[in-house]
Amino acid sequence: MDLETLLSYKWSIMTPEFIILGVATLLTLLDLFMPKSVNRKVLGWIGLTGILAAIASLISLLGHGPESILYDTFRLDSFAKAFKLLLLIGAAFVMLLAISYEPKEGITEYRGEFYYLFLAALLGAMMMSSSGDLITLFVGLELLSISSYILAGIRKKNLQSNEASMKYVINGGISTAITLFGMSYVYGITGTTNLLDMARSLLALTDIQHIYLMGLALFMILVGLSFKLATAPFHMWAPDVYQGAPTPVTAFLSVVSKTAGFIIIVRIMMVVFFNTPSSYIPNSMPLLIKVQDYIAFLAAATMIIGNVIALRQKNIKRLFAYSSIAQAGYLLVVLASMSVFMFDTLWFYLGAYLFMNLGAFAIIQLITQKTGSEDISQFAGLYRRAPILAIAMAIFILSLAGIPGTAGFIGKLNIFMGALAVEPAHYVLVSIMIATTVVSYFYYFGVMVQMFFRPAAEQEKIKLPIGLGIVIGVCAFATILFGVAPSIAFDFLHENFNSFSDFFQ
Amino acid sequence: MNFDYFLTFLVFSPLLGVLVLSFIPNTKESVIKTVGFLATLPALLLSLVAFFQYRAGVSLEELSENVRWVQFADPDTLGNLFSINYELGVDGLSLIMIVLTAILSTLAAVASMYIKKEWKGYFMLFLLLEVGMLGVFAAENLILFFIFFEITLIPTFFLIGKWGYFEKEKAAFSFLIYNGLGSAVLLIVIMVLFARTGTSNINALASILAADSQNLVFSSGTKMGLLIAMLIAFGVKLPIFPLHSWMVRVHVQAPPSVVMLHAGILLKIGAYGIIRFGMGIFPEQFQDIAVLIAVLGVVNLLYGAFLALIQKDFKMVLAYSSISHMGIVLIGLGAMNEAGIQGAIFQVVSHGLIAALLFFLVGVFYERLETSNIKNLGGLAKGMPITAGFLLAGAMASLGMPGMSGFVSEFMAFLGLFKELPILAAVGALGIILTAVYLLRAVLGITYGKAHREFAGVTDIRNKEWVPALVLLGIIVLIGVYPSVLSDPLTSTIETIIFKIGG
Amino acid sequence: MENAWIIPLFPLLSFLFLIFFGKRLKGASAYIGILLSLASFVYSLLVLFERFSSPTHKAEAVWLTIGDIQLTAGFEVNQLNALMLVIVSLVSFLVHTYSKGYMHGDDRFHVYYAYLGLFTFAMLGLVLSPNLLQTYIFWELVGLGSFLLIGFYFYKEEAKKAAKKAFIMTRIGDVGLLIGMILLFWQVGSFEYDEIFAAVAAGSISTTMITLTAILIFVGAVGKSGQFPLHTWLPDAMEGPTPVSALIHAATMVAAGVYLVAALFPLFTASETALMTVATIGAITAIFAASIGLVQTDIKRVLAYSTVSQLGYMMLALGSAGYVAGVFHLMTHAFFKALLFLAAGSVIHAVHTQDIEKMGGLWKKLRVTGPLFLIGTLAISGVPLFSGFFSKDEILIAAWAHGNTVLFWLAVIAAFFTAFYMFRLFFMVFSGESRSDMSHVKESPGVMTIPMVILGILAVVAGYVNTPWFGTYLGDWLTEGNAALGHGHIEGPSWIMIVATVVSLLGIFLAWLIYCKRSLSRDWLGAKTMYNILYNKYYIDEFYELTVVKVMKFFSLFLHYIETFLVEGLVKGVSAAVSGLGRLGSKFHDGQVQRYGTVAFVGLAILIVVFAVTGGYLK
Amino acid sequence: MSSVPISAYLALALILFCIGLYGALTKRNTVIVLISIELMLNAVNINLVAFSKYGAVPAITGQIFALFAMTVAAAEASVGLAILIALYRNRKTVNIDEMNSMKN
Repeated sequence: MDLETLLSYKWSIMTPEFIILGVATLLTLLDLFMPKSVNRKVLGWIGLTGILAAIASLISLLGHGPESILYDTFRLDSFAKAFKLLLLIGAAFVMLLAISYEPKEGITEYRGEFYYLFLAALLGAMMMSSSGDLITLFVGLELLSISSYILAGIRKKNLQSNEASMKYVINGGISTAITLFGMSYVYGITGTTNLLDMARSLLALTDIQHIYLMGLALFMILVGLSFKLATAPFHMWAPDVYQGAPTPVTAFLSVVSKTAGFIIIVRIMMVVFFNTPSSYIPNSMPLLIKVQDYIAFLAAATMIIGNVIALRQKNIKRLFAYSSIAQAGYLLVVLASMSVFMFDTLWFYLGAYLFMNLGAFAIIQLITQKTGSEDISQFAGLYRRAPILAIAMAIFILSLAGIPGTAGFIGKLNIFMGALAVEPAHYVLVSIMIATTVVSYFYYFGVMVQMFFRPAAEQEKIKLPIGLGIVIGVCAFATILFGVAPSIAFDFLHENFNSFSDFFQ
Repeated sequence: MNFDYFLTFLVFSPLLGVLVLSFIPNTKESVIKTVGFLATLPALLLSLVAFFQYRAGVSLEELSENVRWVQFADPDTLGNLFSINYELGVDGLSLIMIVLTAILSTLAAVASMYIKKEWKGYFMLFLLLEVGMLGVFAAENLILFFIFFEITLIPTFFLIGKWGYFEKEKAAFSFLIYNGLGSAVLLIVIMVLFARTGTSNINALASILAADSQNLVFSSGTKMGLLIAMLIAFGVKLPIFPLHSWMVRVHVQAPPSVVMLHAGILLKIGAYGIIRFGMGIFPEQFQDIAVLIAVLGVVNLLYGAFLALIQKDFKMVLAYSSISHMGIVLIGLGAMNEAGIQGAIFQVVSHGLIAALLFFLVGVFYERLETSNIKNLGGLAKGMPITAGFLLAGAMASLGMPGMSGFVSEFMAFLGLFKELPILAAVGALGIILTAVYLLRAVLGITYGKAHREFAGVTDIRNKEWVPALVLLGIIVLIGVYPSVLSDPLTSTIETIIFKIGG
Repeated sequence: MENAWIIPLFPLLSFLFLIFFGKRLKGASAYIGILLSLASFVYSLLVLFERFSSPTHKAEAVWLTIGDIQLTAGFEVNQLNALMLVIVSLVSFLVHTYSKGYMHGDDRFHVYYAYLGLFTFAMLGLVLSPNLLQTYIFWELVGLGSFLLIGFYFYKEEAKKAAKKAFIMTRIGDVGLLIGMILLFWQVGSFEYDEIFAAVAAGSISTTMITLTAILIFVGAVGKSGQFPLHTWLPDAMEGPTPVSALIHAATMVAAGVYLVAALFPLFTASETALMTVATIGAITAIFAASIGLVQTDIKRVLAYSTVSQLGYMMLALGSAGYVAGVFHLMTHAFFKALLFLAAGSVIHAVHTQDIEKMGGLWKKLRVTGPLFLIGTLAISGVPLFSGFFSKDEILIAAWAHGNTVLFWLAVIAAFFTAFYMFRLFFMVFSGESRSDMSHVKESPGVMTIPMVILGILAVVAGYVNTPWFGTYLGDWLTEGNAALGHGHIEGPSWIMIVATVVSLLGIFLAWLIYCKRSLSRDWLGAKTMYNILYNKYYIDEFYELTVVKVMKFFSLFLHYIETFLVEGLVKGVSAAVSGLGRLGSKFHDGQVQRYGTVAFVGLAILIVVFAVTGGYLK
Repeated sequence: MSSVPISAYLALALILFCIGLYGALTKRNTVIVLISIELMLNAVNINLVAFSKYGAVPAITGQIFALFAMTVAAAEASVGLAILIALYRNRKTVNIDEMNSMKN
């Protein structure tokens, strides 16, 4: 291809990506050439401004109609816009956490890398969210993964950190291989890597063998990607990695990386497998609908495992690892039910989850990095030491537990609605979800008990770094706001993304 | 009563108190308590205004509010479906419940004088709880109802777990889990209704299901299943045997003021729900299981009574007597006729008052004697004659002494059931005897007989403590002597229910 | 008469006033009580006289609406009500007065009067009630009053037990009444007496239903009037202050049962079975209680058992369709039994003991009480010319006329017993030498004696309102204009009267031989066992203790175990299972990264295999 | 000319993949584990290339995909080894089963 074609592309729709890319490069160079004496935190703030700029440019693109460039490898549709927004906001918060992350040892000399690796990972996630081609999808995924491997082990001197990243790499590698294997079959049957072309050619699929191969591919991709979501059966790495990784990274993994995982899964599943027939009979039900029950089963398993095992956790980060496994399970319910509200529900719940979980992690980071210990008892008497913090934490926990008045509740409500509105309604799945939610009360309110009922170990007040302060404040506000006036979010959704109708075009 | 958002203001007025409290330092005990008390007054006043206006013949329609709240589906595609509105409204029944809530909240706020620590947090939660309770009765919409329902859960959890007695945390958790499960089941029901019909407005749902005689929207099995689930959900709250063990623990462990509200209002939400939604939305199905309900009622009545007979702790006696008395509610509902339903509603109100009175009195003497164990008490009438007198009066009201509210409700409930199932009713009537037996055993054990301890320096009920005791007893007697004060506002509600069940 | 409703309000006023302000005006509270009770007595008299000339008056207002049912409250003044009004208010007034002396110096004086007021209010309300529901309401309140007064000395264990027993025992009866009246309601569609009677007369109710409801209602009467087998509370109720026993457990409340049956007389007469039940229970109670009375040594208990047996008489009368006889005896009994109790009270007041073994020779000491007690004794023993004679005679005639021969002879024997134990009591208290130090003993003050004198006079003359010789005014008046109540006077063979006289005199003579002249040994009963059985009241209490109470306790315990193990256990089990699952799961997370991968792979394998098998892709 | 049927390539790839998986899940030495993962990724590459030549719809994209896969695999391996070295500095072992300081 020559220069004209290259220039003819409407690069402007990639502005957010370019901004992130640019900032990442900038940070790299700065980190390289800045004297060691200079505090690297400034890089963090630059990175943050970069993200905010990206958000701004993305918002300016909201009105922009669906468009795809580079031979349809990069597409900007409502789906991409909507979920990129989530990614960016999440990344912004994570960045703030990272800025005010002061563990005992092992971070100071790598601070710079810390920040631009976050940006790199974010870039990967963003590419995924708006890639229309298997290859870019895969590359984005790997960009995200590899950066996060390093991030998990960023505290070089810290054994747990190393171990966490090692486990992450190994499991990640396996998952990548499995995913890729599945993808290779898909490619083999369709002969193209462009998602929409695949869809078209798959519609004509009649050979039962090929269909079964597609089934295999589906499961391989599903299981491979369930690593990113940390859902059954590929969830077991999460607790160890979450525990060992630096708290901001944990937050990143549990929110941004999870979101990215859902993005890619929806992309592939909905485009490719939703258009795959499930038998040689013409216009039989889509393969995806056929395997609905399998996904439902995985969702149920995830919810049960996450919530039940969480009951026994003493380490707060492990606890939240399991809690986030459970939350991922709730999100799988959305996929399993495949109602008309699927995208809205997914988007709203991911958003709510973003706020409540990041807020919680901000507080966890604050509490744990003071003493280095991550035992739940660290929260004892928090209400006495810092009432505001305690109340904020209470808000996040209530939201995670899905108590009315919080965004979490509306999200759950929305999920139930979707799961029950379809035909046949998923009564069992919903019942399991609600039952496990009740089980989750045990450990969520266990933290409450620590904060409000138990006496504090030491009485000295906790001082709140600016970064964390912003995160906690904004998240708490948002959690309540979307709990009390969810229409804000839904109206925004309906106005800007007209129910993701341009997803398939 | 002719300005918009009357109900909204009524329901959320306690939040003003929360706002004010947040500016008061935690150390100013008396100020905090005063504010906490004052914050309950607006709701009380407004509810009373509404009540007397209604009695004066003003229609309640003009009170209802309806604001679009959240729309899940894209309005362009699905229009108004799957949208939840903020809909408040009251009829005779809910108005009475609101008045009851307001009164008991105010009195409980007075009774909160016994709270020893962290008054600020206490009253904030207390007022939040009141908002929840008021909202539950004002909600015209299942999801809104559920939201308020859950809002009552959290403050109660903290109030029990932080300000309760020795096993408070255990009690708080079992409260949370049981009610959590209950509301979970309720949520399933609500969501099924909402997801399949696209609306959660009670009246809309009622009319949809009424029109659905061919079981197109739901199969008859589904309807029955939903009703049963609903019964379980509210059965936990009420509580219906065997879902009651949490409630005993709570009644024993929670501070008196909280138990006043818990026994007085929170348990009643179960009954309210069964009447409002069970009967209101699934009349036919309800009729099919009416007998079951009545049987459950009798079981509750006798089971509670028998267990109350051998309890050593007076609080336990009262807890089981609550179970027993809720049995009467079920008996009334099971009868499915005017007398029965009216009796059930009367029982809801009257037991609310009586339980509140008795638990307050327990607070009064527990405060002074640090025990509620019948063995260690005795001869209380010597040291605290007035308290003992109130206690006796409360017991009489509770065992259905004519001239007090307890009798009217009990009488009507049985009147109703005897029409439908005389044999069962006769069995249930044994409960009346047992009630007398266990209450006298307990109350006489405490007040009469030789004093096991000297009451030197023990003051009798005094100054502020008079208020709840007198007011509650007064209302109890008022209803007992002049029941029309309750029955008139209920007429229309009951007529609608009876009309629905085609009685 | 239009505002007869005001009569109960006087005592109610006194109750409310004393309960709130009594503490301040200590002794003065007596005067309030006395005056107000006097007021209601005067008013009742007026009503009674007015009633002679004018017809029944009834007024009602809606009390409670249930759907289209309207329950009313109001009052009615017919012959029976009017008569009862006078009896109740009179005795109440006298007792109020008497108590001023008797309760003198008690530090809860005002409470006592308040309770008296409450009781009087309830009792008057009861007799004014025009419908069953209202009757039931006051019926319960009467029970409350009696409960409170029995337990007046709350610090005494016995008092506490007695009060509890009284309440629960009567409660058992009350439930019967409640069921009965509700069933009746669904038959008739109203609680109004006259509508019930109308329905009965019209025969719109099946006979079995009538019998059932009548008997259920009678159960209520049994409870209140201490009839067998629910009688055991009445003797224990003597723990209360003696004037209370006079008012409640002799004259008024215990008679309420009789009154109820009388008030519903047409219902009972409509069912022979019901009548028979009433009569039988009555007769059994009469003989049974009398036999126990023979050996009791507590002055009040003896009187209590005599009350029970006399009430049995009244039931027997009503059961034998002897409406007039029953009511008549109710009236006379009210007077002489109240007299006896007050006199006994005066004796106790003087000697500070209730054990007749310790008394004796009080005739000289108590110059006023003695003779009055004698009058009462003569009256109850049915000695000619005293009121008891005529009324008891009526009953016997009624029983005979109705053909209950067996019951008739039982009654006769009971009459003999009555005469015997009453005079045993009299002789042991007043004749002979005092068996303990009686130096301090002196006659009670006038405030106590005067009421006794009044009652004494009535105990003599009250009989003459209805005699075979001078005319049966009472009977004619009671039954006029209401055929359902039977004739004013039932004709019976004249030998009955002689028999009655003879047995009573015989009893008196025997008692005189044994306890005054001592010409016969005192343990005349020979067989010690027999004596013990009687002395221990046929071990009825013990029997109940063994059966009912024990069974209830056992059942409660049983349920208690169900609660702890089944209900609680289930919950514990579930939560244990969940946390167990958690433990299992967390064991699995053992930090071995390769296991994590393996799990994922196995999961994948399972999915693929299941998909292959179920998906139908294997051909 | 008779050419090797595609099924052969696919079988080979599958076998290779399984071997890799087996190694990744069982070997104690972390280095070997990482290499096994490489093996799995290479199996994928075989698939892709085979498909791009003999697939139902032959197309060059498969080979491009393969190139990307290789690059990524290389990156992943290097990162893995780097982390392993860091870990070795602290832990003084490359045995994967001794990396279990975190568990519940």
